[in-house]
Amino acid sequence: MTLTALAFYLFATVSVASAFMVIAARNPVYSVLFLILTFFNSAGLFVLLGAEFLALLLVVVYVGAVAVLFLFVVMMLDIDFAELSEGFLQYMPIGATIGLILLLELILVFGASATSLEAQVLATATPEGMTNAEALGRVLYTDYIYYFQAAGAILLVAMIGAIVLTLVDSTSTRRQSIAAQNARTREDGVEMVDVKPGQGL
Amino acid sequence: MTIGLTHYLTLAAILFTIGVFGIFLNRKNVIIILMSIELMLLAVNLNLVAFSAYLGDLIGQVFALLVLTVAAGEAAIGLAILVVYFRNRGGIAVEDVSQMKG
Amino acid sequence: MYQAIVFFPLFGALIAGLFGRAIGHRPAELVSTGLLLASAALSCMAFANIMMTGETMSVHVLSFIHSGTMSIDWVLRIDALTCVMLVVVTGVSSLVHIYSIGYMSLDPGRARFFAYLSLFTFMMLMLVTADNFVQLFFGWEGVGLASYLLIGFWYKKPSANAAAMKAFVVNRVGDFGLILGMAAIYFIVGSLQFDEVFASASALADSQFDFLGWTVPTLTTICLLLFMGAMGKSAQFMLHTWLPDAMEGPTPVSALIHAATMVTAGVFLVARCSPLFELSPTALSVIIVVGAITAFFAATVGLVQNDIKRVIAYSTCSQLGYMFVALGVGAYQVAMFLLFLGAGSVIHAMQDEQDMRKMGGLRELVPTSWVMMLVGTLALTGFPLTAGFFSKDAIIEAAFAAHAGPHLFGFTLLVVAALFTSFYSWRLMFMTFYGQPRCSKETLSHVHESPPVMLIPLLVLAVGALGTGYVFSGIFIGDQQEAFWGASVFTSADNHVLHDLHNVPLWVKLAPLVMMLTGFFTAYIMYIRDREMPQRLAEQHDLLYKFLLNKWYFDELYDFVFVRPARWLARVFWRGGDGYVIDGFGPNGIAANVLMVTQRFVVLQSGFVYHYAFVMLIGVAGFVTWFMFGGGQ
Amino acid sequence: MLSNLSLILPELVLFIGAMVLLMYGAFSTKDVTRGVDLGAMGLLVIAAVLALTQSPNGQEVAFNGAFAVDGFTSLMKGLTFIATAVAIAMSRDFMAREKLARFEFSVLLVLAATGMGMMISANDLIALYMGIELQSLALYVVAAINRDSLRSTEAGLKYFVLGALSSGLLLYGASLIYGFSGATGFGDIALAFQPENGQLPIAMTIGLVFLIAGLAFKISAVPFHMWTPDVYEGAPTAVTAFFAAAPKLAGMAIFVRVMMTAFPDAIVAWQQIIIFVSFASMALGAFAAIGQRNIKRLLAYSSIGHMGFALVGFAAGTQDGVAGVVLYMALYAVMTLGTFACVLSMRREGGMVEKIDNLAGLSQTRPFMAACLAIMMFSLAGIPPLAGFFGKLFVFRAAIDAGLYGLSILGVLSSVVGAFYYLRIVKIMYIDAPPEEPYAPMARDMRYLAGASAAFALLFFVYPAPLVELSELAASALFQTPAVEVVTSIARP
Amino acid sequence: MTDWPILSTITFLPLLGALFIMLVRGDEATVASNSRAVALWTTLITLLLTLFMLTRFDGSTAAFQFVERVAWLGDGVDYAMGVDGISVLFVVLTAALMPICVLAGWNSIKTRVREYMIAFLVLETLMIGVFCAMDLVLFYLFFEGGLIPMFLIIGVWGGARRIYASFKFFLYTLVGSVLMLLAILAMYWQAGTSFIPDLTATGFSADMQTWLWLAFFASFAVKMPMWPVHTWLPDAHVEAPTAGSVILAGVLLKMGGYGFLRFSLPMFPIASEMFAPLVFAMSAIAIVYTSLVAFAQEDMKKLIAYSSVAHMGFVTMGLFSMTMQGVQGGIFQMLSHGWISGALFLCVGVIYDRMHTREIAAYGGLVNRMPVYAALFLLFTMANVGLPGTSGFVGEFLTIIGTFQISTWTAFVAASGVILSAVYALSLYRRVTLGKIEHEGLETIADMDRREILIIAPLAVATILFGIWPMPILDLTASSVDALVSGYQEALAAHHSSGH
Repeated sequence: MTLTALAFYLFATVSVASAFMVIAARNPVYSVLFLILTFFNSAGLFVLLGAEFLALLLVVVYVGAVAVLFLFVVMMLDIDFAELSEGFLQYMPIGATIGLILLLELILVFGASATSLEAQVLATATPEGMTNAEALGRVLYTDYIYYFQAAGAILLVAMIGAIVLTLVDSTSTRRQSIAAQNARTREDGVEMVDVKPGQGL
Repeated sequence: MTIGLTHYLTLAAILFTIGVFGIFLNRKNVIIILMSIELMLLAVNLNLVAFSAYLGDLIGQVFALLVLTVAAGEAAIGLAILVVYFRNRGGIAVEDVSQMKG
Repeated sequence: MYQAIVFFPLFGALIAGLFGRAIGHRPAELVSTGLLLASAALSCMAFANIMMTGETMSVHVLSFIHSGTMSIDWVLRIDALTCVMLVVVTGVSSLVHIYSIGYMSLDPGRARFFAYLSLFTFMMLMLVTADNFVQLFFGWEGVGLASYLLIGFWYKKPSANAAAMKAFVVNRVGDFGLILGMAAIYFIVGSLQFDEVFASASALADSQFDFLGWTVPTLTTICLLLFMGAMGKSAQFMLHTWLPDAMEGPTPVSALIHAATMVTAGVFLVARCSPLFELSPTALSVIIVVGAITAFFAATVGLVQNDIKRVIAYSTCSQLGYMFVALGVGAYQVAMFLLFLGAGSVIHAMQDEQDMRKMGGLRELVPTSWVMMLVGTLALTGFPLTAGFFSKDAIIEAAFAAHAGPHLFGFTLLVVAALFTSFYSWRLMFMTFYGQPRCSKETLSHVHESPPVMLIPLLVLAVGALGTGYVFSGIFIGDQQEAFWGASVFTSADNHVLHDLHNVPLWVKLAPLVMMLTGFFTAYIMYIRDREMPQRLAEQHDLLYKFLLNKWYFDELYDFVFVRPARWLARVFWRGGDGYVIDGFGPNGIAANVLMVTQRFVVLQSGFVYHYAFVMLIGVAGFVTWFMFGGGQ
Repeated sequence: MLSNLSLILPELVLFIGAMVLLMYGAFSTKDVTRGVDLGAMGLLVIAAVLALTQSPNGQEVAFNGAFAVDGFTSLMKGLTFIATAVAIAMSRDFMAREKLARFEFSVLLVLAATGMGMMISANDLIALYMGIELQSLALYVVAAINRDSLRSTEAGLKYFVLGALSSGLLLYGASLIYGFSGATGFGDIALAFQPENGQLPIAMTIGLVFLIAGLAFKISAVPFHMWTPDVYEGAPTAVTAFFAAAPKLAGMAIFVRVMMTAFPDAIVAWQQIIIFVSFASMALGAFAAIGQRNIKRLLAYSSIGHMGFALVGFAAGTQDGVAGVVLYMALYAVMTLGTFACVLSMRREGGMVEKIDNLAGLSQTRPFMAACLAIMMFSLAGIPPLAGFFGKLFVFRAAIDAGLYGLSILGVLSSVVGAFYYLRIVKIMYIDAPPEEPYAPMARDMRYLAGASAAFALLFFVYPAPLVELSELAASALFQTPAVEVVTSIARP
Repeated sequence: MTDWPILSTITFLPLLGALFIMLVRGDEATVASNSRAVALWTTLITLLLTLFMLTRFDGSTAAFQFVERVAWLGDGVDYAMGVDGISVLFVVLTAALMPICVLAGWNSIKTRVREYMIAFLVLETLMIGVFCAMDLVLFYLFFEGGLIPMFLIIGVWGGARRIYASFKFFLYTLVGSVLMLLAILAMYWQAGTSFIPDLTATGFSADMQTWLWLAFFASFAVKMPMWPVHTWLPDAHVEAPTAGSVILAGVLLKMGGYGFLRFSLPMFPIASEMFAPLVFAMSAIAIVYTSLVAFAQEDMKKLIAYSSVAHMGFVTMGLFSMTMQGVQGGIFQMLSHGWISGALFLCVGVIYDRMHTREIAAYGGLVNRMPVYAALFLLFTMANVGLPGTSGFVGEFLTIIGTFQISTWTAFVAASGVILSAVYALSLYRRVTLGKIEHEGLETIADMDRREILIIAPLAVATILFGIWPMPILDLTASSVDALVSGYQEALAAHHSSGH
C-alpha cells in the first residue's frame, strides 16, 4: 500500500478533477490545458501499472502532439467564447442522470466482479529481465506486425484526409511552365483580325 | 489497502462517464466534444493497461499503444473537418451544426 | 311432342326477340302466335292422351346440376295436373297472343312484346312440367322475369317501371322462402326430385330438425317455406301489393299475369306438393287462414276502387284466396277447377283501362264487349251453371265440410267475400255500361267496338266461362276425379272432403247463391237506382272508405316498415359503417396514425449532434440497465 | 509468412495499389483523376476476384490469428469490393459535374475498402478496431470531401463526432471483453466463455453491449442510427451511394462474424439486443421515411429499415439466419446502388435535384430511368417477384425457424408501412404530371448501371440458386469449428 | 399428357408478349397500335393454348396434372406447376378474360398504351401463375406480384381519386399477404417443403393450424374481400379503368377463394372447422350489409363493387360449409361472378366511354337510344340477381343448399340476399336504362358498336350456357372437390376420435 496507494489516489483524484474541468471549463483553452493535466496524471497511473513506455508515449505523443494540436485549433478558430458558454446547464439534469446511471452500473458491475477478480496486487506485464519498451518492441515488430502496419495505413489515411480537406488548391497560384513558354509561337500570341471599314470593333 | 484492478476499472469508468457527460453537456463547442472523446479513449487505455497488468499479458499494452496511435490520427482528421466546417460556417457552435434534420 | 309443347314458345320468343327488328313486326307476331297455337293444340292432345291413359310420363331433356349426391336434370314431367295446366296456360296464352295482335297493332315495340309473351308462356310451361324443385324454380323465376319485362313494357312510363320492379322484388320475397324450402328438402331428403321427395313424405311427418336454433317439425316447416313462395307468386295477403300495380302493363299482360297463369303458379305449387301439405295440418291451417283473409281483404278493397283494372286485380286476388282455401281444406281438385274461372277475369281484364267514374252507358256503343263482360261477371260471381258456380260453391261447401283447421273461419270469410264479389262485379258492370255517359262527347266518339281479332279470343273465353264448368265438373271434382288425377294430386286417406262436400246442409249450399243475389241487388240499388247513395255512404264512413280506398294502407305500411328503414340502414351502413367505422378505424385511421408517429420520429431527428450522441448513450445505458436489472440474463 | 501474405493478398493489393495511385496522382502534373479512378476500379475488381477465389477449405488464419479467411469473409469481401468499385464508377460523372473531381477521392475509397477487407477478416478485437478505424477515417473524409459546401462539411463533422463516440464505445467494450476473458482473439474469447465455464459474467455482458453499440453504429441500426439521415443528405450524392452499400456490407459482415465466432454461447444475451435493435430499425425506418421530402434522406431511413430486416436473420442466430443476412445484404447492395444510379441522374440544367417531388412525371420524360427506379422501389419494398422479396423471405424464414414470431410479425407489418413510401415514389413518377423543365438525360454509365441492377432485381427470381447457394456456403463457414486453434497471447509468460 | 411444359408456356407467354411490346419502336401512334395488336394476339394465343390444355385435362381424377417440377430456391422450395380440377378452370377464366380486357381498353386508353398493355400482360402471367403454382412460395410470388401491375393500372389509368384507391388497394392487400408469408414460412419450417401436395399431406397440429389459418385468412379475406375488410374494393373498382375493374372482379378476387380451397381448407381442417362459424357470420353479414350499402350507392361501379362483396359472401359461405354442393357452388359462383361482374363493368365502361361519368343520376332512359345495350345489361343484371337460367343462379343455389346442411342461420340470412340483390340491381337498371331520356347529352348517345358487342357476347353466351348447362364445370371440378371434401372429413374424424 502506502506509496503506491497514495500515488494512485493522487493521480486518480487529479485526473478525475481535471477531466471534469475539461468539460466544465468555460474557456476551451482551459479545457485543453486541463486535458493535458489529465494526460499527465494518467501517465503517472500507467507508470504505476508498469507501462512505462506507454506513459512516455502519452506524454510525448499525446500531450506533445495531439493536445497541442487542439490548442492550436482552438486558438486558430476565432470563436466568441462568451457566447459559446451560454446555456451550459440546460441539459445538466438529464445528462447527469444518464451519466450517473451508467457510472453506477459500471461500478456495480466491477464491484460484483471484484469477488472473482480478487483485488490482488497488480503484477507487471513486462517479462522478467526486459524493459517495458523492449518487451513491446519485441512483439510489436514480430507478432503484431500486422497491427503495426495497419496503424501505419490509418495514419496515411489521416494524412491524406487532412491534406484533402485543408490544403488550399494550387489552382489560384500560377506556376511557371517552361515547356509551355518555349513552345509558344507567334500564332498563339497574335491574332489577326480583319476589320472591315466603318464597322469598328 | 491494496490498489487492485477494481480501482483502476472504477477510475476508468469515471473518466469514461465524464467523457460521455461532456458530449451532451457542451452543446456550444464541438472541440470540447472532441476532447470528451479523447477522455473516453483515455479511459479505455487505462482499462487496457490495467487489464494487461492484471493478466500479466502484454497484448493489452499493445492494444493501448495502437489506440493511442489511431486516436492521434483520428484527432487530426477531426480537427481538419472542424477547420473546413469553420471556414464554411464561421463558427463551431454545436447548435449551428443543424442544417439537416427531420 | 311434349318437348314441342314446351319449347315452341321459346322459339317464338327467340325469333321475335332476337330477329324481330330484322324480320319485321308482323312476321314476328305471326310466328310466335303460330307456334303458340301449335303448342296449345298439342297440349289439348296431351290432355286427351293423359285422360285416356292416366299415365305419368317423364321426358329427359338435359342434365342440369349434378353435385355430390344431388342430381337435377331438365326433365319434362307430364301428368294430369301438368296437363290441366298445360291446357290452361297454352290456351289462355294463345288467346292473349291473338288478342294482342289487335290490341298492340299500333305499338312500335310489338315484336318485343310478343317475344316477352312467348317467353312468359315458355317459362310457365317449364314451371308446370317440372320434375324437380329446381326446374320448377327456374320456371317460377322465369315467369317473374317475364312479368317484370311485360309490366315494364312501356319503359317510358315511370309508374310502369316501378310496378315492374315491385312485382319482381315482392316475388323475390316469396322466393326467399321457396329457396329455403328447397334447401331444407334437400337437407332432409337428400333429393329435390318430386317423386323421391314425395315418397319420403310420410317418413317426415313426425320428424323434427334444427332450424335457426329451434327444433321444428320438419314437414310443417318445409311446407310453410314453400307456401311462402306460393304467397308471393299468387299475391296472397301480405305479399299481394305488387298485383294491383302490375296493371301498369299493357292490358293483355294483365290478363295473362293476373287471370290465368302467373298467379296460379302458386296454386300449382301447393297442388304439386300436395303429398307434403296433406301431411301437415298446421300448414294447411295456415293456408286456409291466409287464403280466406286474402279473399276477404281483396274483396273489400275491390268494393271501392274506381279503376276497372284495379277492381279486376283485386278480384283476381280474391279468387286466388278462394283457391288457397280450397287447397287448405285439401280440395286440390276444386282449386284446379277454379282455375278455369280465370277465364272470367281474363275477359274483364281485356277491356281497356279507364276510370269507371268517367264511363257509363257504353252498352250501346260496344255491345259485344258488353255481352262478354256480362258473361264474365256472371262467371265471376258464381251464377248458376257457369264455371264459377261449380267451383266457387264447391269451395265454400268444402270449407264448411272440411275437418282441417280453422275451416269455419274460412267458410265465414268466404261467404262474406262472395257477397262483396258479387257487389263489386255488378258495380263495375253498372258503372261502365249503364246510366248516362259521364265523359266528354269527344272521348265518347272515339269509343268503338274492337276489331274481330280481339273479339274472337273473348268469345272463346266466354264460351269457356259458361261451358267448362258443366263439362268438366265431373272429371275434376265429381265421380271420375280419382281416375283422372291419379297420382298427380295426393289426398291423404282420411281426407274425405270431396265426398263430404256433397253432404253439407242445405243452407250452406244456398249461402253463396244468396250472397250473390244480395250483392247484385245492392249494386243495382246503389248504382242504378239511388246514385247518390255511394257518395253518402262514403261520407258517412269516411275513415272506412279511405281505409278501403287506400288498400288498407299496405303500401304505406311497407314503405314505413321496410323501405324507409332499408334506405336509412343502407345509408347508415355506407356512411357510418363503411365510411366512419371501418375506414375510419381501419385504413384511413391507421394511415393518420402512421403520419402522426412519423411526425414524432422526425422531430426526434433534431439535427443537433449532441442529441444524436445522447440517443446513442441512452441506448447503451438502456441495454446495460436491461441486462443488470431487467432479467436479461 | 508467405502463406500469411497470400491470405491478405486482396487487402495487400488494395493498399499497395492505393499508394501507387497516390504517388501517381501526387506527382503527375496533369489532371489524373480519370486515370486514378480507372486504376482504383481495376484494383478493386482484382481484389474482389482474389477475395472470391481464395475460398480456403474451412478457416485459415494469418498473423497469429489476427486475420482469418473463410467462405464467409471471401464472399463478403468480394461483394464489398465490387460495391466500392461500382460506387467509384457512379461517382465519376457526378464528381466531374459538381467540380469535385479529385484523384484522392478514389484513393480514399480504395483505402476504405482495404479497411473493410481488414474488418471483415478480423479475427481479433484489435484487428477489428484497426479495420474499422481505417475504414471510418476514410469515410469521414469523403463525407466532407465537398469542403466548400456547408452541408457536406457538416455531414463530415457529424459523422466524425458520432463515429468517434462509437469507436470509444466499441473500444470500451473491447477492453472489458479483453479484461474479463483474458484474450482478444475471437476463438479464445469463445473458449473462455463456453457454457461449462458457467454463466456469462455480467461484466462481460456489459462489454458485449458496448461492443454491439459500436458495431451497430456502423450499420446504422437504431438507436445508433442518428447520423445516417444527416450524413446521407449532406454528403455529395456519389459519396452517399458509396455509404449506402459497401460499408453496410462490411459492417454487417463483421457484426455477424464477431457475434457468431466470439460469442456463440452468449447468444441468449446478444440475441435480445439484436431483436430490439432489429425491430426498432425496421419500425423507425418505415415510419420516419414517410415524412421525408429529400430522396437521399428517404433512402437513409430506408437503409436503416433494411438493416433492421437483415438483422432479423441475424437475430435468429442460426446458420440459415446468417445465410439470410448474407443474401439480404447482397441483394440490398445491388438495389441500393441501382437506386443511387437513378438518384445521381436526377439533374436538370441547373444541377442536381434532390426533392422527391422533382421526380414528378419522370415516367413520361425519362421512361427508362423511371422504370429502373420503379423496379428498385418495388424491390426495396419487398414485393415479389423482385429480388428484394427473396431477401425478406430468407431472413424471415430463419426467424420463424428460430421461433421469433413476434419479431417476424412486427417486421412484416413495418414492411407494409415501408411499402407506402416506396409506392409514393412510384406514384410521383408514374401518376403525377411532369414539370415544365425537362430532365437532363442519364449519363451512359448510369444507364448501364441502373439498367443492370434493375434487370438483376427483376430477373433474380428466374435463377436464384447461385446466390442462394453462395450465401449458404458462406454462412456454413461461420458454423464450422475453427480448423486451427491459435493462441494469440504469445507474450503471456 | 403432353411432354412439353404447357403450364409454364401458358404462364409465361404473356410475358414474352410484354417483352415484344417493349421492343416496339416508332412514333406514338404506331407504338400504340402495334402494342394493342401484340397484346391481343398474345392473349388470344394464350387462350388457345389454355383451351388446348383443357381438352387434354382429365376431369376424372383429383390429382394434379401437367406437373412440372424443377429445383429453384433449394431446400424443398421448387418451381412446381400443375393444375387440378379446382384450379384449371380459373386458369381458363383468366386466359379468357384477358383478350376481353385488351379489347376493352382498345379505344378508351389513349395515353401510354404501350405501358398499359405491358402491365396487363404481366398481370396475366402473374394471375395464371397463381392458379398453376404447386409450390407455396411460388404461389406467394405470383399472388403478391400481381399487386404491382394492378397498382399501376389503377394509379396511372384510373379516375380522379386513383391515388387514394391504388394505395388503399396495395397496402390493404399487402397487410394481409405479409402475414400469410409468415405462415408460409412456418409451414415450411414444420414440413420441410413447400410443395403443396406434400403440405396437404402434412398434418399440422391443432394449435399450429389455428395460427396458420388465421394468417392465411388475413390474406384471403382481404383479397376476397370479406366484410369488414372490403372497403378497398369499391374504391379500387371505381377508380380503375374498365379493363382493370373487369380483371379485378373477374380474377383477382377469386384468388382469395382459391386460396381457401387450396390451403386453408385442406391443410388446416381442424382450424377451418373451428373458425367456420366466424366465416359464416362474416359471410352472412357481408351479404346483407353490402347489399344494403350497394342500394345506397350513387356511382354505378361502386354499386357493382359492393354487389361483388355480397356475392363473394356466398362463395365463402359455400366453401366453408365443406359440403360437396357448397364447395362446388362456391367454385361455380366464383367463375360465374368472374364473367358476370366483368360484363357488368364492361357495361358501365361502355357508357362511361361515351359520357365520362359513372353517376347513376346522370343517366336514364338509355333503352330509347341503346336497345342492344339495354338488353345485354338486363341479361347481366338478371344474372347478378341470380335468376335461374343464368349462371349466377347455379352458384348461389348450390352454396345455399350446401350451407343449409351446416348452418341454417347462415343459409337463412344468405337467402335474404336474394331479395336484396333484386332491389339494388333492378333499381340500378331502372335508373340507368328505363324511363324517358331526360339529360340532354344522352339524346345522341350511340348504341354499342361491333367491337363492344364482340367483347360482351362471349360473356353473355357463358352466362346463359352455364346457367342452363353447368355440367361441364361441375364435372371438371367434381373429383377434385370430392377428394377435398372427403379428405377434410377424414381429417376431422381423425381429430375428433383422438379425443379432442
